[in-house]
Amino acid sequence: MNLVAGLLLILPLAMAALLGLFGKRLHGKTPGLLAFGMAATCFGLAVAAFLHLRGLPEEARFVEASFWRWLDLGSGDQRLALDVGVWLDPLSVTWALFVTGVGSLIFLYSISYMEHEEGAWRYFSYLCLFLFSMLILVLGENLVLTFLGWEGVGLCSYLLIGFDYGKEVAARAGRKAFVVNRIGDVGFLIGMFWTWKLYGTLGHGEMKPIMAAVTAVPPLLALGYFVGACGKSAQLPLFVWLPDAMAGPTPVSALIHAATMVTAGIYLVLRLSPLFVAAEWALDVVAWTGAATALFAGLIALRQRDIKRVLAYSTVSQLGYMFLACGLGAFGAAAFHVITHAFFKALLFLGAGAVIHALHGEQDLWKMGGLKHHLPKTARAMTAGAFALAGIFPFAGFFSKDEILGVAFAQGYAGDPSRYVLWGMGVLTAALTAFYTARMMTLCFGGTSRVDPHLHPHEAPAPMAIALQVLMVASIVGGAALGFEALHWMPLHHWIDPVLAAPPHPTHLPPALNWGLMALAMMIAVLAWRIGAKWYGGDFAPARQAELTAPRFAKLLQGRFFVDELYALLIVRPLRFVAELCLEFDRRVVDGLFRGAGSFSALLSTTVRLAQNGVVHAYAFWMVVGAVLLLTLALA
Amino acid sequence: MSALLLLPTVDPAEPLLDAASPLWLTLLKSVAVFGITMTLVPLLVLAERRVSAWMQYRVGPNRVGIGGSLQPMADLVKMLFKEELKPDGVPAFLFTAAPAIAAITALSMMAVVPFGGTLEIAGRSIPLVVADVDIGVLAVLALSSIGVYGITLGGWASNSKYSLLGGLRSSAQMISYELTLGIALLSVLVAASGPEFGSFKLSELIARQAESGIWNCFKLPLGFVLFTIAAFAETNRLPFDLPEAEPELVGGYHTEYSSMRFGLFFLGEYAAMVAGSAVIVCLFLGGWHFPYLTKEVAVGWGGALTQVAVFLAKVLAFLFFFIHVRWTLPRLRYDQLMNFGWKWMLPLSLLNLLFAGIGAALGWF
Amino acid sequence: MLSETTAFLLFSAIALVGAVNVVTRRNPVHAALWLVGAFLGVAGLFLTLGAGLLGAIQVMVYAGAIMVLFLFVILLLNLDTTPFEGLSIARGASLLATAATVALIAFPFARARELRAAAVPDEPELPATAGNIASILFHQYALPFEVVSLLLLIAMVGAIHLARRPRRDEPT
Amino acid sequence: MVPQAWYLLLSALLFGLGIAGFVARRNTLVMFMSVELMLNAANVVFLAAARDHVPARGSACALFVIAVAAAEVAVGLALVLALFRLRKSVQADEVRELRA
Repeated sequence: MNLVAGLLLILPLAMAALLGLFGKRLHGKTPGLLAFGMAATCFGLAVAAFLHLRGLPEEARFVEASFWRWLDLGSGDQRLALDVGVWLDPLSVTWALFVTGVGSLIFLYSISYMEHEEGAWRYFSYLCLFLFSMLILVLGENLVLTFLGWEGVGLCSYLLIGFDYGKEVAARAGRKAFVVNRIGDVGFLIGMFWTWKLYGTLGHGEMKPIMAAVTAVPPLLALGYFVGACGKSAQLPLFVWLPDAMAGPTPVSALIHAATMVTAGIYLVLRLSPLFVAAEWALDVVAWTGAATALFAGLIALRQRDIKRVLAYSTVSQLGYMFLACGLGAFGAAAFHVITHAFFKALLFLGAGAVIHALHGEQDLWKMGGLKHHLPKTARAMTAGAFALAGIFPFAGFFSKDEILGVAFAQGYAGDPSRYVLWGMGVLTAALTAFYTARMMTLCFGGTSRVDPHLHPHEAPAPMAIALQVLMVASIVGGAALGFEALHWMPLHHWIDPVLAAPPHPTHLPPALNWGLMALAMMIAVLAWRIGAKWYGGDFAPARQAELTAPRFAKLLQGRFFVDELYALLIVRPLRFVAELCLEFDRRVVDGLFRGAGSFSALLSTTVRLAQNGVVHAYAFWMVVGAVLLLTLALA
Repeated sequence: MSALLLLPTVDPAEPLLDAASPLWLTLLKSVAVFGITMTLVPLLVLAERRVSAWMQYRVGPNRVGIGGSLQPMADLVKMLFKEELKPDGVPAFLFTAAPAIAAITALSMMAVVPFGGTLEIAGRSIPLVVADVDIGVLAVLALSSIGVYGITLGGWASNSKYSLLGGLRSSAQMISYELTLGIALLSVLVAASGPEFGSFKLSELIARQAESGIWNCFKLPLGFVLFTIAAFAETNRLPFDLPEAEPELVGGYHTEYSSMRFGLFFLGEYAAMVAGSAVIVCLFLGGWHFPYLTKEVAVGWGGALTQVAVFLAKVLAFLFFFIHVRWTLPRLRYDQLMNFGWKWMLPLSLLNLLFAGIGAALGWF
Repeated sequence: MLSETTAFLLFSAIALVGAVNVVTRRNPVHAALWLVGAFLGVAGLFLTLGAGLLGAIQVMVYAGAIMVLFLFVILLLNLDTTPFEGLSIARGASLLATAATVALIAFPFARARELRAAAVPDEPELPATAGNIASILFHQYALPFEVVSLLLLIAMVGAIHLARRPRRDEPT
Repeated sequence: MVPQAWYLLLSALLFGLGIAGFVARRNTLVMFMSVELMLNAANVVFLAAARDHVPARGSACALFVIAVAAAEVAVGLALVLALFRLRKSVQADEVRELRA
């Protein structure tokens, strides 16, 4: 198992180095094929690890493999000893599975997608490096390794967003992602320092019993991690980077900004769920933040014209669902939603990618329409993904989303009225989701074509299509296969729940109420979908007119609540002012000091140089003067 | 240290000269040595002229005295009565001092040369040497190196380019050949001392040759040859008389000299020859030693006088060799002189020193 | 014959007079000759101090070789007597500094009470005979001795290179 | 017995004369001579200081000094020759190529 775990980490890194160093000499599809082969191998290894763990009794389902001692600082109570190693348990293996699984599909898709791009080798090298970082994040034996991976995926995200660094938008978006993530990282670091201070360890293996026994945790400690998670998983108020990150190549959006990296925040919360449970009101913060984000992003998604932005806000919104689940203590449900979301959101992104590919880079929904005739396969696959996203039975999203809403309602039913509000927000978000999904799909595939007549859209080539088909199947059956709470069919929960904290609140509803709620949610979703499809189907003009002559609230939505502008006003401008002050200080005072030192020594040397006048007698004279001084000193 | 280390512990009160010999005795010996040398010089001048005549198959001076025996006297008288010419604008003191330096240093060298062994008389043992100083050989070298000043300064003080060139040549030649001279001398000291340090005293060096009965010229033939050649160069004798080369420099350093100032240069040159021969005899030819003339045989006045006679005979023989060479070999060109000195003499003398060192270490001598 | 005090006074007078004239004579030949005189005086001092070997070497090396070389160079360059350059402020300052140096060096000597009286000398452990000096040179100071030999070699090479007349085809 | 201090004072004087010559004279040859004078003064100190202790050692040190002086003279005179070849003069103040 050590070998499997080690290979799981080494392969991507080696491939990244290989492609990064020698990729330039590889041509055509070679780098992509190599990378895909590696990713598929990694998936196989992850499956092997999964099967191995499955074969173990439930309480012994973990593998700790240390490769070498990394750090050994301090001594006694102050000692911090870290190994470079791997921690395999159901949680990390689950993540590794879908990361490598979805990852390999996206690698496969990328082969075709990037075929004609300049510097595809660089892209695949970054992608491999990303896979490595993600696996380190998930499998790392301790929190510091997790943090290493955390930063690694951040770096790769930055590199990939800015892959087309010639475009200023891309470069700016990469920078923005990097900077916003830093804010979250500070929270993560604070949480880590505090954890070490309290428990003296950061290793997952050592923290397992400690966390099992812990009863009270400073809420701020948990919130520190949560801030980190917010940054990585694009929650309020740190979500602004994710929509902009769509400047990267579409497969990157699918892989990093929908399926895998953004779930790292969820992973962190799940990994440390006992701490969150023990820090009472921290969970509430998580829940409310999640719900607010879900609603907020859902609203924004209503009026986006860029297909990828719609998906991006939808991602933020769905991540909000996951955090809502975490906040409710339904950690298993959160994991469930992460997985189903990975399937259908990757599918949607890849589908959008296929559309964009077919339209030669066109991303504006208003310039699409009627594409189901040109791209029937893509339309079919994306429809499956859209239904899953909208939470329509029996697509994957339905099961996971419904479980979350059920938990919220159950807690309200159990006597906490505020949970009804959360439930309401969730249901509202679900309705919005169905609506904007329908809008997107209709604008894209339905109605009459508004496509530039010079373009001749065509189906995506085989690798892309294969990836789409596989993900379509997963989006359809993935939910039902992994769990249906109402029927007590919960294989994922059985697998993963033992390593998560037990929910602090009741999560079960009476079956009748459960079925009723399910039907209600279903109805709302279908209704919202119908409205959306109706509204935007058929003649396009009224809808466009409505959006263009929007009342104030819709303007707000179009402007994405002007969060970026708000940030610019509140944070960026003051910071810029301070920075300019600092710059002036640096120029005038600091540089002045250094330049002054330089010119002073130059002046000094110019002066002293006069002494070297080439006249031997002057030298002799000064020598004698020196002798006099020395002798005086010696005699004094 | 070696038991042969006869250098006495320095008595700070009387550090300079041998305390055993009272002043009057030293004076007496000085007069004797001076007399001998001053006798030898005119003889040498006469011999030179006669031998050269003989070698060139001509008669030579034969009018003054019997067979020209008083010719040197006549020359002397002539010199004394000639006008003392002094060129314009010369530094008077140096112009006068230069020949004196040449003559004095040459004569002084004789002071450390032992003419014989020790004379045991009236309960007093008198070494037959004016000053048997510890640093004997070194004193010879030192004096010979001072001697060059006479010629160099004479050349410079004459305010004449021929003279100046002569002086220059002289100084360069001296420095070049003094190296060989010194290193050849070192080989003698090494060979004489054996594994332990011996002595700088000439008398001691002679005593060692006498003890072993084998003269140093047989032990160190190469050293002997080198030393002799270097001594020729040091005394400005043909084939090394470039400082006064008549065809090129008229008379070299003594072009501007006349009368007794010239006479002093003349005297100095011949005295240097005598001293050089004496030193060579002491170093390489056993000094006063002669087979069967052992310490037991040579006692009292008779023995001492015999030793002196033997010594003088050797010196005269060597002087004859000097003269013979002069009239045999052509003069070197200046570059030949330098090449020969630096490229042949010096390496060979080093080789000789190496040989002497190895020999001394292995006890060959 | 010659008491030590007399010898000291005589030789130091020679050395000092020689040295003064070295510094003051304008004609370099005269300066060189006075320097020879000073060296001879110092050699005499060495003899007075009981270091006969060194005295002889002093005469041989300094008077016999080094100064001849000097004289050779002076004659070769045929240097004229330079006119007196006059006393500039710089020269005055230099000489003042020199005087200060001498005073500072001499001061402790003159002040040291135990030095002024003739101290009863220890029995000298190793008299300065050639044998003792050689033994010290080749045992205790063997390494410096070798270093000095190297130094001489280097100096020789350097001197040859510097004084060599550059060939026609090479830049000066 | 001449006190050691006398020798030391004498050497100080000789040394001072050497410095004076070095700083005051402009003829490089005379400057070299002055250096020789200083070296000799140092030798006097060596011998005088060693007289009452280990005279042989003082002599050995003085020998080193003499060797160094010989090396210095060889190089120095070669320099003077080279200088003269360039400048037709040996006056130190006419050579200022080394100025910064």
